Amino acid sequence: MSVEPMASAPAAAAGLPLAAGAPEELVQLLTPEGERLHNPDYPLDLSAEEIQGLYRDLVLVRRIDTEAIALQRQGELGLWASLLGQEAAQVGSGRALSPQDMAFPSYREHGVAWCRGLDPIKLLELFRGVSHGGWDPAEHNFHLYTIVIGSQTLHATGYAMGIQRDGAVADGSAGEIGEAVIAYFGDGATSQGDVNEAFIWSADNNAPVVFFCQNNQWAISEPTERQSRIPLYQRSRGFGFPGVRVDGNDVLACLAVTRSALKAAREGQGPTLIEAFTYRMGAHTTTDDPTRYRMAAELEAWKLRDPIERVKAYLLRSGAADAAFIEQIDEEAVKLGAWLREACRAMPDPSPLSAFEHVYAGSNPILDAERDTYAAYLDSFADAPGPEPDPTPQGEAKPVQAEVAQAFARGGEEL
Amino acid sequence: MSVEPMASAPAAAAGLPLAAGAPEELVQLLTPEGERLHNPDYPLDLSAEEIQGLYRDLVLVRRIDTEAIALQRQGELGLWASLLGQEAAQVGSGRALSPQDMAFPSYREHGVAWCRGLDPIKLLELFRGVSHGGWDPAEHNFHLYTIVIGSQTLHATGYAMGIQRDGAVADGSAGEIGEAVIAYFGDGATSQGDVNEAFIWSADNNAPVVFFCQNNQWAISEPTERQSRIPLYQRSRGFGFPGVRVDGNDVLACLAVTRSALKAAREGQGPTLIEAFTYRMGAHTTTDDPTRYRMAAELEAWKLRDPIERVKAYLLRSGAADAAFIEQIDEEAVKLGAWLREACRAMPDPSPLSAFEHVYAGSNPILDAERDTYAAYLDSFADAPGPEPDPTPQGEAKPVQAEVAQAFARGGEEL
Amino acid sequence: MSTLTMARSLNEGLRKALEDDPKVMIMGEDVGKLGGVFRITDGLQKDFGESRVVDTPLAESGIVGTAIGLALRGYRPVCEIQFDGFVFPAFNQIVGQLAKMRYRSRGAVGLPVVIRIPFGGGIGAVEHHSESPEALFAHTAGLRVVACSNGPDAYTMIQQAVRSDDPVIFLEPKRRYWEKAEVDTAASLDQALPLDVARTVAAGTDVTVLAYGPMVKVALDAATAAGQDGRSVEVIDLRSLSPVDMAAIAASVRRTGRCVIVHEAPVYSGLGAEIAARITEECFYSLEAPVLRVGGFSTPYPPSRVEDHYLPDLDRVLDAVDRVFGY
Amino acid sequence: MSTLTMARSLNEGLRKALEDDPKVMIMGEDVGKLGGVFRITDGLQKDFGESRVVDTPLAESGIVGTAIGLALRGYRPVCEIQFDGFVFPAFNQIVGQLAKMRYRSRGAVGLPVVIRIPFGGGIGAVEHHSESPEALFAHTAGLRVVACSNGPDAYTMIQQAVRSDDPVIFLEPKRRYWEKAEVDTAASLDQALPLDVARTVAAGTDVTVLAYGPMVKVALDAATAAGQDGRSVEVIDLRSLSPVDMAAIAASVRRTGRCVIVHEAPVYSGLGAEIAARITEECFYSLEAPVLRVGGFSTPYPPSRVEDHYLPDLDRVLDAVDRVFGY
Ligand SMILES: Cc1ncc(C[n+]2csc(CCOP(=O)(O)OP(=O)(O)O)c2C)c(N)n1
Ligand SMILES: Cc1ncc(C[n+]2csc(CCOP(=O)(O)OP(=O)(O)O)c2C)c(N)n1
Ligand SMILES: [Mg+2]
Ligand SMILES: [Mg+2]
Repeated sequence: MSVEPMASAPAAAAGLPLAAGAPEELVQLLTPEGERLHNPDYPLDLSAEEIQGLYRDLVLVRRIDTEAIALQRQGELGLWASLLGQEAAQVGSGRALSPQDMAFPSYREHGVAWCRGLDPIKLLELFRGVSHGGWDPAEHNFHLYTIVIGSQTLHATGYAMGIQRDGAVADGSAGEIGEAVIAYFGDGATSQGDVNEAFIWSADNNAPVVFFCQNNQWAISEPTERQSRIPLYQRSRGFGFPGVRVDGNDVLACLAVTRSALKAAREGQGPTLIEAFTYRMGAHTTTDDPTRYRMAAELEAWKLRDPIERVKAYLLRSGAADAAFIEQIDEEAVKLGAWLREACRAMPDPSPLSAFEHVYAGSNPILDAERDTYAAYLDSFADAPGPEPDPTPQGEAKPVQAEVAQAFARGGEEL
Repeated sequence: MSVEPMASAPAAAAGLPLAAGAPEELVQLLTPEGERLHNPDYPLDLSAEEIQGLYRDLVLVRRIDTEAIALQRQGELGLWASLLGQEAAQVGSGRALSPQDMAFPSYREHGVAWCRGLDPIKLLELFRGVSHGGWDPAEHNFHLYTIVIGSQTLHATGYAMGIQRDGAVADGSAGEIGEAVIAYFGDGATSQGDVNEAFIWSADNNAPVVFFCQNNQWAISEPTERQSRIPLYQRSRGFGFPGVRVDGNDVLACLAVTRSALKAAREGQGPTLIEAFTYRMGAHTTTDDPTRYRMAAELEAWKLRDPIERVKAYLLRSGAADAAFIEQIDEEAVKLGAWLREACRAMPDPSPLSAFEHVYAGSNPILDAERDTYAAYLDSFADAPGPEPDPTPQGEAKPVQAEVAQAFARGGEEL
Repeated sequence: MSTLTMARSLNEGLRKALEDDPKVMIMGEDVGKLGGVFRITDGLQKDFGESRVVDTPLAESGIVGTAIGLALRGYRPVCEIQFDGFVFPAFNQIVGQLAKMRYRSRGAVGLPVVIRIPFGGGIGAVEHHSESPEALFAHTAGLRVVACSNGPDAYTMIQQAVRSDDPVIFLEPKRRYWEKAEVDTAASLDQALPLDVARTVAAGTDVTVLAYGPMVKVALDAATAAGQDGRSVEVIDLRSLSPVDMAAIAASVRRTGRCVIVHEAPVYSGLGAEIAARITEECFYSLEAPVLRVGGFSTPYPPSRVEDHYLPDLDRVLDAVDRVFGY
Repeated sequence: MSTLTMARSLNEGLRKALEDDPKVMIMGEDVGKLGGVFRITDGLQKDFGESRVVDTPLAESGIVGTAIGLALRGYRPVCEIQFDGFVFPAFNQIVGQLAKMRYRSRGAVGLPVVIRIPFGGGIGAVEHHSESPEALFAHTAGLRVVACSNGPDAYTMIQQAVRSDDPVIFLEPKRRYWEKAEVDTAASLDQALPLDVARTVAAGTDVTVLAYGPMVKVALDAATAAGQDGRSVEVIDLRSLSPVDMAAIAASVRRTGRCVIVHEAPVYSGLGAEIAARITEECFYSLEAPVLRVGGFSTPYPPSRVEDHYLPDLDRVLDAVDRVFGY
């Protein structure tokens, strides 16, 4: 997949450290300044409404993120993994998906979740400790978050092998669209054996899967250089399928490049690796302290290529939208935030006995006995005086959350 | 590492299926017909004695292999993994090693073991079931056989990181040689996460390790195409270090290419992947039945490029050796075989209580109690009548071996 | 009724499963043309095609990880792990993903994946080819762990495992693969003993011997031998290791008052520990003696020339039976 | 004497180990500049350099696999696994290679590698961050498995683990990282309690409560509470999980006649099973009641909002103590 070098490629522009020896091959369709570029390999023709839609997505997912961080600070969430800075990579790729496509996220894909139509509350449930996810992947063709780094790339590949067996890869017959899978993972994940095995399986099966790597420059405190001495998009060369690096802060480029990779997959051309070159503007999670390992200057340089500002600039300058539109989206964001806050606080704690549910489809007498014994044990507190274990008022932050918050102030990151 | 295409590259010559899309880049210095080729990238200047030495190695390791197969048939060994056809890859790379270099074999590197000076009896011990290896890796800088596919590639990489920390990588100062590591593995192993992680670690550390992949075209019943759709030597491109494909049946090419990769490693230029393009002429192990999955024609085609015949032809034609020398080596081989047979049959079984030894360096009261209890239990048979468990006369095939042999006739492969 | 080896019984069971449900798949190393190193999948690729009987690249994590993805798409993969010692590269996918997906999704998705593992020793093999990792899986909630001990059970249990909506670790006693038995391939699964129910294979009154997989035969031989000394030994084939059929076990031990558990895996922190602890909790007043365990030593599996000392045999089981009467 | 958190005690212990032996190394994810997500290696890279305190690529199998290679070269690597649930990608290297190398080589090579794992729950974390995998390692011959429960032990035990010529799985109760205690960083290791010896942390006469890691504090609280009801509870901190100090355990249970074992891991096939089975074998005639076990349920670790129900607490331990007197 040839991509022509862009003089205005931001990584070059700000002279940031790329992975050692990185060429400046970076697909970009919208510069940080909001100037529209064109790339013969990735033609993209969007209506004003469509670009407005992307802008709305970007603003709203950022708002969800901001709100969640605040809720964590207030002890309403145990943790949050912020997508700040990665909105374009997630919205661009997320909007490239067709309804029939299946997405396998990592744990930071809140923007993709939004594009797939998952209720943001589901994400808060997970980070609040109410569930481990608990949504039905089939409902929005959006799989559960996977926390163990890299594991989901093999699930995505296997799912794609299922698509092949279902004859759901387009054979070119008129009107046939085909189905594809997209697997999300980070720069750090590329070092896991599982991710490399997923590359092997997908190449071996020519499976309809797109590997979407968000290179946000950091794996917690480790720079991408720790994982590879060549640009990550070149990893696929060792496995015999194409790789492409796209400006991950350019929602148009992410949309176009992901669309073309998905189309190729749906039409039986097999896997593609996309490296979305972006930046984790925030902490790794709410428990992380990036000042320990990275320079403020780096952050400043990346601020200049904010994924939202460039779209706003383009919309206004090109007249595709006016100030009123921008304002209207901001208001919508405010409403969304308020609703999220409320819904989060109102979220009931799971019942104690829910911990015993959904371990097996069939029955397990040993587990059932444990549940019954524990239920009886809990009842024994009802009549007898004495400490009812863990009497957490619904929706109130548990003491443990406080303990953790404090603990994390001293270090103790998760994910 | 550029390698010029060879018109006479055997893989091309016999029009054998290479891994899909394989270019015919194959370093070759001695054609199957025994014609000496020259390659500017891999100059090799050997004396007649040196080539005679290589010939001797090739013949003797093949004899060890033939003998071991026979011993397995007679029930003296439980199993044997034959190196037939891979002698050149192993002798060429093995002789490229300097004494200070460290080798990490898989389970088929009997030829490398020979070059390192390991007593072949040690190998028979393992396949007889007398030990799991039991030699001291430091004695000949030859690590223990590793049976779990791919695991040793990470050990090799870690060992190479140790060399770096010991300052044992040559800094160019006069006379300094430096140390390097070589890791052996097969074509099938390239699919294991561990092998790919070893590539990542070695690139990350620029570690002095050479990855020597013997692509013998088969992983038990699976052809190399099952593991990769591009030539295996190209895998390293995805990780940012050089890869080269060498004629694995050409002892001179294997020697030259491995030497140059080891030199680069010793001098701080980091890892290289070598794909030795060869063929497993025999069964996967003595328990395998290749007729179930591969064509006799393939075998015939590869017979034409036997690794030993071409050296013999070259020696005789070039006058570097005469018929008397060939005969003398054959006699030596016969003697070696006879000695092996005898030594194998004479090998005592390990004592029952040896099973409890060398689990821990320190003491473990629970294990010690188990040993003492079992010792007392065994003694109880001494005085009391009744079946002494497993009364295997030294050196005699155990019934179990027979059971297995029979079992394996019906299928039941190991390794 | 036909006389089949256990290997063949498994092969027939898998064939039946492939016939009964087009979503059933078999995947693993060398399961195709070769039919697996033990020939358990012999002929299946020829009859059901390469897309249902799949030779995979050589990586266990990839096998289980892609099987999970296929299950999410509605397939029912049966993965073959070539030997017990090679399941560990897949351990992360098994305990971190396969076992947890239903819980993670609050029941929205189940993963009907079967992991077949030829396990145990006694075949004179090299390192990593004779291990018994059942306790590691039994300790992992979300998995079902079963072991067959004979051909007829192998035939039905593998079909039941494939039909199970829970992931099943299916342990096959490789040293029994070539033992023959009468198998009724016509019998319907509905009549079969449920997958999680134990079977009493020898009735007795004096002592209960619990075994599974390769050790059932050893336990039965011990029962016969003990019978000649006038001791009536009850032998129970556990079949299901997670969960274990405590109802059957406790009922027997309450009658006999004595119990010996036999497995090849190291005794230390092995499955026998769980069963012994449970029996003691549930049958405390019935026990005439502590539950005794016979198993492997606290060592790695030894070289095959000494494995007969490591593996529980007739004499060691009889020795334990004697000791349990010594209290 | 200085007042340190357990996290700081481990940090000081590692610093001492790095000072005492130039071959000691630390490797893992984020152990460098960041000092690890729990800051256990805080400042060590700054003081000992990037070649001794190594930020690795993100793959646990690679971490342990290269540590094995470094150990073969004469180094003594201490690997940090970021959280318990992330040790499984390294499981194959740990059980297949690290645990077996000495046996495979007939004693020619040992692998002095320490694998540090922050384990257990109670910190309100997301999935995979609160598990207790000790039984899986205890069942693996060739490994030593230890767990510290307090700062002073953490300080000495981590140094003893680094000096051990056997591979050590070193379990750190993450929820106790921030608890403070007096630590004598001057004391010499030679005076310290050996790594495989248990410690009686509360003397008692009526019942023995066995615990380790995070549960020791819970057990001590229970002992205090029970004391007020006039029950004298002996609490033993096991410290070493493989091997367990049976001499100390049996001696105590023979005196008290009753025993309760507490751990966070699921009860089913957990370490408590092994200890219960052993106690019953060794102290059969002294037992007034079956050994009771208090632990996690046969479920994956639940969402943090219900973890307080899953984790044994004061009340559940007291409940078990009551029950053990009910026989
Ligand atoms: C197997 C495993 N090891 C370690 C962790 C802990 N961890 C969570 S996120 C993370 C860094 C991941 O970096 P990257 O892949 O770049 O994704 P990002 O967080 O930057 O989006 C680590 C080490 C984990 N979740 N899984
Ligand atoms: C992790 C693991 N899985 C499976 C096996 C069983 N096995 C032994 S050799 C082999 C094939 C290896 O093929 P390759 O890497 O090409 O080496 P070759 O045997 O051809 O030399 C397999 C699958 C194993 N030893 N280790
Ligand atoms: Mg990242
Ligand atoms: Mg091969």
